[in-house]
Amino acid sequence: MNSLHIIAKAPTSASIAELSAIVDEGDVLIFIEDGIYFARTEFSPSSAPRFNHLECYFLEEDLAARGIDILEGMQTVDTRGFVALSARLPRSVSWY
Amino acid sequence: MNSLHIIAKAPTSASIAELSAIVDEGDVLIFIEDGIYFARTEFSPSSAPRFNHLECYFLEEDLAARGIDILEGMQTVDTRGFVALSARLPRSVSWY
Amino acid sequence: MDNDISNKQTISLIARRAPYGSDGARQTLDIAFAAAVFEKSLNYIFIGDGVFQLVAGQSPKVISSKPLGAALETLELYGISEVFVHRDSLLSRGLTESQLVCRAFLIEDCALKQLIAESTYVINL
Amino acid sequence: MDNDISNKQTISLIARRAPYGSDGARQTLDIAFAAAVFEKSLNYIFIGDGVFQLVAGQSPKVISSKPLGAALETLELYGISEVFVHRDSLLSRGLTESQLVCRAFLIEDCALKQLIAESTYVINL
Amino acid sequence: MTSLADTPKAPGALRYTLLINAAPQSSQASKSALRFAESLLQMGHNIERLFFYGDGVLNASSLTVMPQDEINIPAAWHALIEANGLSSVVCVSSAIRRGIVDTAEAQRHELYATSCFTSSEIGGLGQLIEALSNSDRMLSFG
Amino acid sequence: MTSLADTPKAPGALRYTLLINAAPQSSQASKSALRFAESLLQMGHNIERLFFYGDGVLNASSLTVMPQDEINIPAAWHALIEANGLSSVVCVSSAIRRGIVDTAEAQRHELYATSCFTSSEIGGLGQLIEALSNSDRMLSFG
Repeated sequence: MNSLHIIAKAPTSASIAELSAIVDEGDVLIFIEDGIYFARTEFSPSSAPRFNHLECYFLEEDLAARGIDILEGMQTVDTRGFVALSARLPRSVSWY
Repeated sequence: MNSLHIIAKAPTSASIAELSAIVDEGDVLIFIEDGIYFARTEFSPSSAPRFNHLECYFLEEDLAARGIDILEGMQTVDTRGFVALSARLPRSVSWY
Repeated sequence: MDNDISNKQTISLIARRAPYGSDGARQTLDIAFAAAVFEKSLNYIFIGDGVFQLVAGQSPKVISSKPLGAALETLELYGISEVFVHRDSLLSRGLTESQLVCRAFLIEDCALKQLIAESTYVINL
Repeated sequence: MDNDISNKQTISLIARRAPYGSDGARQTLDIAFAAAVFEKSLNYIFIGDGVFQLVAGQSPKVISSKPLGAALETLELYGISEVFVHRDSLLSRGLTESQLVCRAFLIEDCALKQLIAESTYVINL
Repeated sequence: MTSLADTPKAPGALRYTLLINAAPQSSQASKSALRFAESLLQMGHNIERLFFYGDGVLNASSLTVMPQDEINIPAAWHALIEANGLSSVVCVSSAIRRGIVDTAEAQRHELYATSCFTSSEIGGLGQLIEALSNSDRMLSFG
Repeated sequence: MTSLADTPKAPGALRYTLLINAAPQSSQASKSALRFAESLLQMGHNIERLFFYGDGVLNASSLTVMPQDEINIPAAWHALIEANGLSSVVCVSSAIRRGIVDTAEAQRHELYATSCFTSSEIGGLGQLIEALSNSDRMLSFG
């Protein structure tokens, strides 16, 4: 059964090596708080994409707070959508 | 005039990119707290050395606490030695 | 009954912080002990800098901290035997199995993903 | 006199945390304002994730936080004009100078090292 | 332990345990958790228990004072807990180490002040494990 | 402001300001700072001021309770400050947000408890800047 990964820290501080070791095919990722800066690295065309073959969401409130735009093809949810994701997936893994 | 850099976080969490941008030739580095794990990466023979051309010290109390041995050629100081370094260099930059 | 439900649940603890520098390692250990008292099925997974928690020969008295390695040595006494160490994390830090304070299963990414997929809850402080 | 001494001192503030996620960005800003009141000579250096503090169009009301970008816009009113942005940090995050809330000098590593070397104190929260 | 049958359950509603692991001022996590909890309840889910751990115990500090234009997170938690009759537990060993004490703890340790909102109970990690036994989901914020 | 001449100075002795930016339980930084401060004084240097900022204000919490076999860091700071007559300032805006209040702040905000050791003064960031003017070195721990 797949997991919802909640990534709350910027790409520079979250340990990407550990994330890669644990995130599985079919898992869902939601980027919240400083995690939304992943929109500027992992998913940007210039850098090697790591998670964009997975179902990924960016939390709208945190994007707006930081003035960060998403690139074409990125999906967003608000907090209610976040709740819905947590209900859909049988478990969550928080990264902070 | 050179600086004393006090590195208190593990190589995985301290942003090495920023450290490199700021550490200057002739600067002195002291690794304390989780910073002493730099003894296992930056300075180990297998990885590319980044700072071992500089004057570097590992805090003895923090090495002992963590059961981490230093490699040949590494220098250590105790807290009094740390104080002496801070007095010798005109300024310090803390990394945490 | 509740007991049936409890017993069906498995909690995976991901220990990925170095000891002493922050409180995270100790917090995870305390949850492990509490879960053991409630006879929960438990996976204790050491990964990333968390593998440093298991290094033998820690003497944190000099920094006024309580020894973590010594506490981890006693896990088996509390019935916690599902202790896993992420092999890549260990090797990339220049450590070997013989330097660890307790017995642990060395695992690769695929086995790790499997453990997570079979867990009811994952606590990753 | 003290005033002479104060005026000879230069404080460099290194802002390297993203805004909102943690308290660091705000703490550094508050020190900048306090130093300005005391007419200290100040270098305000944005580097690493700290460059995100300067991004225009922040609306943190939705997350119950006070706007940081708007506060940084007012630095010049407080007489803080020595604002520096580490060029590599900006570019590697896909940002350009035109997206910033205030005027800032783009600097390379060598100029940055020079600023630090000429500082009396460096505050790097 | 509370029997499962005791918890009211709307169709499709799930029971959540939320673990809050960061201080309100130092990290955005408390605010995220608070907004998540509010949305959960609005959407008809149940909160089995809020568990405040580590620096998270500062979310129960009744001595917190905020400037007028900033949200007082501990007061907001207190209001949410009271309005919805939630179970909220503050980990005792984290709490006393951080100066969060209720009347009982203050008396035990001969302190002359209390600093914990009465809407939260000071308790042990067993209450986290117990809550997990009775939950469908656990999310942590830190 | 204190005149420089007021500070006693041994030959080679320097005046230090220490900025403490982390909570005692959550990070090792407070312990490092405390050991550093003790060594400084033993070696004949002077401490111009301790300044507790951000989560560091929890180092002044008088309500902290530790198990018998663990060090009570706020109590250790309190003892060091009293024994050496040090100047210790807790940043007011960090403090009230984290429930660290002295008698004056408690009265101002109608709280019924105080939580700050009397050996520290609750003050503003100006007192950090002032201390820097009178110091030779500043080290921060967080």
